[in-house]
Amino acid sequence: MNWDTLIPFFVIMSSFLPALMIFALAEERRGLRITLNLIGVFVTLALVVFMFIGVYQGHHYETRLSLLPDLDMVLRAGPLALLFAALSSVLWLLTTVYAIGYLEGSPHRSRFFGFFSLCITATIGVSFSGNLITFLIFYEMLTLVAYPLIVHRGTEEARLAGQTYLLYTIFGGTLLLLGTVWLYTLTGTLEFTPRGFIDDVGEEHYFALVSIFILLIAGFGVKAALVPLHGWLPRAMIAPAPVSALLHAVAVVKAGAFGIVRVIYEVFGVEKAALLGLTQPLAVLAAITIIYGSVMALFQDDLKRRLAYSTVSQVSYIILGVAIVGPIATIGGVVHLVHQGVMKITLFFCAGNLAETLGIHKISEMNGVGRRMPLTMTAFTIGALGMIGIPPIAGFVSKWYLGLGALEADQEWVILILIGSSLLNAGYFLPILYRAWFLPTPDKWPDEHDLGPNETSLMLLIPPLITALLALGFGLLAASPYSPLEWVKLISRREFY
Amino acid sequence: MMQFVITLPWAILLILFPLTGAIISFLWPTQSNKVGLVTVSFVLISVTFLAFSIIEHGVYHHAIGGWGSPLGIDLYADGLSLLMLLMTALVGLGVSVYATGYFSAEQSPRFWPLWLFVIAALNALFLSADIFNYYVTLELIGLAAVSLTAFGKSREAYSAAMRYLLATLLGSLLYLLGVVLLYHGFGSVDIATLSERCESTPILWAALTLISAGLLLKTALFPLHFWLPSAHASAPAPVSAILSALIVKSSFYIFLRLWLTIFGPLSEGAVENMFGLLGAIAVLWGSFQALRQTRLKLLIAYSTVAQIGYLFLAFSLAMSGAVVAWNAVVYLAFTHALAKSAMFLVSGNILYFGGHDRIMNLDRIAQHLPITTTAFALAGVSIIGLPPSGGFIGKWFLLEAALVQEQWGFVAILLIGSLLTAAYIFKVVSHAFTQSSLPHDSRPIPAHMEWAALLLAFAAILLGFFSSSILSVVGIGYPFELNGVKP
Amino acid sequence: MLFMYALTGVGLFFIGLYTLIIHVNLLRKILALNIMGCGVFLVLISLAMRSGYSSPDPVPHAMVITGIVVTVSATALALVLMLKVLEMTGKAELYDEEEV
Amino acid sequence: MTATPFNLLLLTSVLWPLFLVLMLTFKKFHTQLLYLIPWTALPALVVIAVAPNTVTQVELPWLLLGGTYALDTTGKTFMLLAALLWSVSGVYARSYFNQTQKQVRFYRYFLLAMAGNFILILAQDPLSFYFGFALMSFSSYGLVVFKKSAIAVRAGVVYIALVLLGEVMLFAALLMATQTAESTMFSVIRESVIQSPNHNVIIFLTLIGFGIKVGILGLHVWLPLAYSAAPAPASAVLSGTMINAGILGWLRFLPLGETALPDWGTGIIILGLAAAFYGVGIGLTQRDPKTILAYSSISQMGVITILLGLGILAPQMWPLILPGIAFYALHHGLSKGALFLGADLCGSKQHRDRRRIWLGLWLPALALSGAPLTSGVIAKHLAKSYALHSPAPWETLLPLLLSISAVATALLMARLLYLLRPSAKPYGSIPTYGLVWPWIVLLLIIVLTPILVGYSFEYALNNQLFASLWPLLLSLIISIAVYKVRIFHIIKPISAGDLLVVFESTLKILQNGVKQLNSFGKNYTTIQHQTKARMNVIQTAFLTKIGQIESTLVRWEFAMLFMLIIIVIVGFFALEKIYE
Repeated sequence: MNWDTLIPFFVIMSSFLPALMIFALAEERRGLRITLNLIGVFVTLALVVFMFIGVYQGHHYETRLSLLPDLDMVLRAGPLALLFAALSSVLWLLTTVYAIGYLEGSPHRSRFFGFFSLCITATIGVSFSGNLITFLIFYEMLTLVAYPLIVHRGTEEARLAGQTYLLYTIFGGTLLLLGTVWLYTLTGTLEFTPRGFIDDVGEEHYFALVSIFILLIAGFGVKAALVPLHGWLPRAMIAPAPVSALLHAVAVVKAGAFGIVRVIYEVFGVEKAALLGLTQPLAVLAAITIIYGSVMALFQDDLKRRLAYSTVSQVSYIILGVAIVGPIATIGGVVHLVHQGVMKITLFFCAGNLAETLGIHKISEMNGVGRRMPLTMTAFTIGALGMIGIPPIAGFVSKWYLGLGALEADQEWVILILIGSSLLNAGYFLPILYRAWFLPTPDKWPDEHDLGPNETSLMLLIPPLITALLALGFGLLAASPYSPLEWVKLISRREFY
Repeated sequence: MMQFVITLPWAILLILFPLTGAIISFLWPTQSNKVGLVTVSFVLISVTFLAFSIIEHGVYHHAIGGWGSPLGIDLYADGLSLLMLLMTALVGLGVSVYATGYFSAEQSPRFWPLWLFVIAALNALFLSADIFNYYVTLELIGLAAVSLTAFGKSREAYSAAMRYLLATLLGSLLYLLGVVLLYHGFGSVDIATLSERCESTPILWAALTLISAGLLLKTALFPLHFWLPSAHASAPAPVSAILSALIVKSSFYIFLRLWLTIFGPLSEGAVENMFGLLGAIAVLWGSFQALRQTRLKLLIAYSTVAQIGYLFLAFSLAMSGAVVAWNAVVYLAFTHALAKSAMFLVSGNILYFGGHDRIMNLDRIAQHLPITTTAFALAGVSIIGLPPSGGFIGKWFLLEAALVQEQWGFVAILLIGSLLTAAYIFKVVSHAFTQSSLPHDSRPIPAHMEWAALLLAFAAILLGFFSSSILSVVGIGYPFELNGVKP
Repeated sequence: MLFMYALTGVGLFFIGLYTLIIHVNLLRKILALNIMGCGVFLVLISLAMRSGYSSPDPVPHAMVITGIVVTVSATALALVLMLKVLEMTGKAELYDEEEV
Repeated sequence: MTATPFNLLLLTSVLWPLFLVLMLTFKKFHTQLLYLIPWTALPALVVIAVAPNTVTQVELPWLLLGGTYALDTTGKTFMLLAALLWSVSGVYARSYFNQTQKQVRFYRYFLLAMAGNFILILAQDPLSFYFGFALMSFSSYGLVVFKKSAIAVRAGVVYIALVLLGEVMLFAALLMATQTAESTMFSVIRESVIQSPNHNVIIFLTLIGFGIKVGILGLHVWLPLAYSAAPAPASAVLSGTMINAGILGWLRFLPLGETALPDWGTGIIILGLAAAFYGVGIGLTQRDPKTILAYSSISQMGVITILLGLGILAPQMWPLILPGIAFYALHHGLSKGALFLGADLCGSKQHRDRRRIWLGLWLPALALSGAPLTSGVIAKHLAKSYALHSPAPWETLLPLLLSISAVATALLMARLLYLLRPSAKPYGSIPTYGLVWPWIVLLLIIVLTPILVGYSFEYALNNQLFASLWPLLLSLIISIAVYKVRIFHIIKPISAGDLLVVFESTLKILQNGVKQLNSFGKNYTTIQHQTKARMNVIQTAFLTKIGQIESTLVRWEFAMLFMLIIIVIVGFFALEKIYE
């Protein structure tokens, strides 16, 4: 029996089964819950790493289950899939640790961690999906299992936020379904293939193809928070910090962006998409989103909302990268999938620490917090500077490749967008840093808790430090082998061009 | 051994078991629960074996007492009937398990005979091959169903039952008149014979008119759904589950059969399109009504109205050539049965536990019934048609059919329909996560009531993964090749 | 001649239908249903004698008998329900719950 | 990379400050570290000392996007200056701040800036340079706002705004340059920039991007504010070495010595001249010594800008000019550093101390104004010699203008010395031992520099001693005259950061715009809420309506009516079929 055909399935299960068990657990079985969770995390990680090595040596991992009479459910571990899977699972590990510390003693923890693991299942599924219908299935699953986490607090406000979230995502999902089926009626297959599978669709279907593209992009755009489909993201910030951190910095929004990458490169094929004249408008839309998100972020006083709008803007870098037709820009975009992930999760972790330790939710309350929580704020600073694009932090590398790619594709205007967004990012991040580091500390914090001898409990402190180091490392060592950048170059060689 | 077991006349047993069960439980009220459970499990077993034999030897055909048509009664089972039987058996088991906990000691002796009787009638209906038997079985089901509805014992319940009775009687009479005309016109009640003999004559079309009117009335297609919401909402939960999951399907099944074999080949689409149109309106109207409701059971009942609309939508698409839509019909019917029964059982749990089913105040309850809540959510996923679930598969086929024929109107209806469905499902679910403010008095629920609901819902989800195999089974006997029933 | 019977049957059927729709009182509705039933059976019987047969076709008789049995039981149930409704609402009519 | 001992030393000199910053995060080591940190720049000095004549490159392909580091001849001069100033001010700062906590905070930014400065000097590829530049610029923000006074904050805002502007401009320039060069090596880029279709854009962006650091006219506004706001040791390094990062940037990026770009050359020269005189002009009106020094920096940088312009104008002269610029930068850096530290030492009440310090201050002042026997005269002489060989009309114009600017500089220095005269009211901190001796060392270095570069008394005598003397004398006369006239009591000092006023007024407008945007946002949200409310009303209305309709639909007679209609329709279709 050939294990290569089973491993992707095992990866899915490695987070799915723990989730089911955790649901069954009683609230007070803390130890067992944590153990299950960590087992899941590490098995997932191990398998992903294993496949990483395998794929590097040219192995081919694929699981097929018959779903519809002539449509299979395909899980395939290509380089791109592994990139996203690795990102999600590594950050899952950190977030789990963080969440354990964060939710200490709060109600419904079994429910929380159960759905949390399910979210990872869905995300891993999304990353390994080998065809559009499989993608769709896990994408919708993600939509659903993320909902309980958003409304976790159970307040009326949370309920409304959840409603908004569902309104947007279900709508997006419907568009997606329509696009997928329509595409299927034209092509008879949905298998992701390098450089697309719509070549043999006749010219007479031009309109249909364009509509399908729009439908698919809109469907994914909802999660990727593409303006004007971004409305749910800032509201979803009602969720607990770990959720905002992992889901709204990585899993959910990235699933959308990832989908767009798949659509452009492995459904339509970037050349074909460009021929149909579809990439340029998308690039413009992404650019608008980048600027809009940053401008909105300027006006937020609530820290998490500001971060949310920053996410809106940052995620569109990925879309911009893939919409600028050209290998280098693509590298910039796809690698930002990882870079933005580590940087933004750092910021959210830190925001969570501030809220949990000092009860700080607003930026106007952050005066001098750098002296009270130096390590947290150092991590925050690294993340923020990375977002602005200051070398040697990861964000710079993405921006650099985006810029080069834009020039290579003769789209100088992109440079202006990059510059503008950098300035805007500085505009909404530097004031925070200034408050935190250079303003005097107030005599009392909004709502201070004693979380041990360190500035806050280690469970909350260590994850952001690690992610901050990752953000730094990914930039500083970008050119070294096995760095995300190098891996993305490999992807681009193998799958895109 | 296995061979011998398979060759037993399972089809007949399918009717005999529940009949005898009904009688025994009637004569031996104290043990009715046990008797009922045993019977239902026997039914399931027989279906399984029947399935085995059909998968092995193809279509099942048996003339009782060797009389054969026209005088005798024939039993006939192809893939489609098998699926319906399976549906009955599964839902039946779930509901029965639930009912053992739900009904009080003095209610259950009256419940079981009727319910087992309904099962017998349903199986007979799905197994019979002539239109007069359809009438008889339909009538039996109708009467039993009405009396079950009256279990509510409230003013609403009786009135609803009465309304239901009138509707169903009228429906069967219309149907019967149609049957009479057909028999007169073509000298047979046997479907196969009819399908060979029928041609486009006034009698045929008069019969068609009467029959479809009668069956639509019984299937409660908009705007003939007037009896359904009150009946389904005022009956006790297990009964509501039976009504919406199985009994509505029975008349739809006849309708489907007759179109596939007799009317379909002769018709030219105008009529089906009307049904499709009514279906479309039903989808929207039912969903909006469901969205409007403040009580859970009414919401679920109206959701049934909408779901019936989908069946006719698919039906019209399929009749107008998109064969893939038949898969949709099968799938929607089957998954709806499972999911909807699960939902009604959930509503029953909630009433049982908290004493009310006001959606606004569900937060007080859902927090304490995680399994029930999960059941509702899963069933909802299938009803909305979100992946991965049987409902999704159905919607997929439907959408595919509509797109292949470029029926943009239907496409729009489908999408809007699923959005509305999502809206009313999550209207309920969203209350499950809000923290309950007030405490409330409650009575504990036996675990198996919760699990019955959950398992039914889970089955609805699971269907999403086995479509290809299920559809291959349904294909046995080519029920969907018009004029293709081979007795 | 036989055809007249058939027409009468159809006539009965529609008379019944008319009453069923128009009249509010449940007893009338139930009677109307019975009349409709009779109409159908009459049609069935009268059409039993078909051209090309020397003796009447036995099958319709079998059907009619079955039908009568069904109708009787149905009527019984209907009457019981009607009484229940009468007992609950005070009048033997369908009670339409008004919007709340 | 080739791991020769020298290369390792090179890396250590860069990593050492970073390592120390890292160590600073641990409280318990603070006391020990504070003994170590003042000497952080020593490895760099050692590097200079032991540097071999052959330039060896350190390849770090895994770093960032592949980095190349080396200590080339130009780099050596800048590194020397940097190492000296960072050491001196490092030591100075140790006793400048009295509490440990302040020292730690100061050194945190100080060390980071130092590391950045070293990195950019050693960088041989634009990305590494950009990295070092960014590190230095952003961390020196901490130095600028260190005092937290309102002035410091204002200075900080202006500073960071301009830094960001520079960063993004350089980013764009880098991108374009790299894209055309298809390489990330300065040597390649310098050659290929000119081929780029938009090389003018690149040159422009580079000029402005680094010009902000250098403080070219128009973008100089931050210098006076920042220098006077920052603590003395910080100002010393800011004005002494960080400002030169801009110059070095130009030397690295611009296509110097490749092709003649007359327009650019002329433009830059004019810009430089303007700065040279403008700086002095504004500076003379000032009363705060540090501000005066800032303006003097502006004018001195103007002179260097002129030389740069010459290089662009006449590429063939570039090999000559380059070392000249380097030396000028060195000379200016050292004396400016000395002046800043010295100016800060005038805090004592004792007239004796004041007089000593004052006398000490004369040395860098004279050097800056190009007095004989100082580094200044050499720098000025070199500059003039290039000017003489520059293409027309400059060969006649420039020497004269340069001499005049020398006079101007001398006047500015005179003004400074006047303001810091022993009888004036104390300024800066009280000269303690720890503060004074590093300053003395710096003065000694200034004295030694000419000798180190082989300048001797004879040389001074037979090479136009007078030419280097007359500006001094002239300025002396003028200043005495001015002193008599007491003109400065009439002249109102122009607010430091002159042009800034204009900028800030425009900024105000911008801010108002943002405010309006903000208020619009608020209105927008309110509108949203209203529409949402309206939608809710409509929704409920709709639902109740369909509720009423439904309640009629489910009435028996209506339902029956519908049934009949259906029968009729189906029947109608049926009839159709029969009669077709």
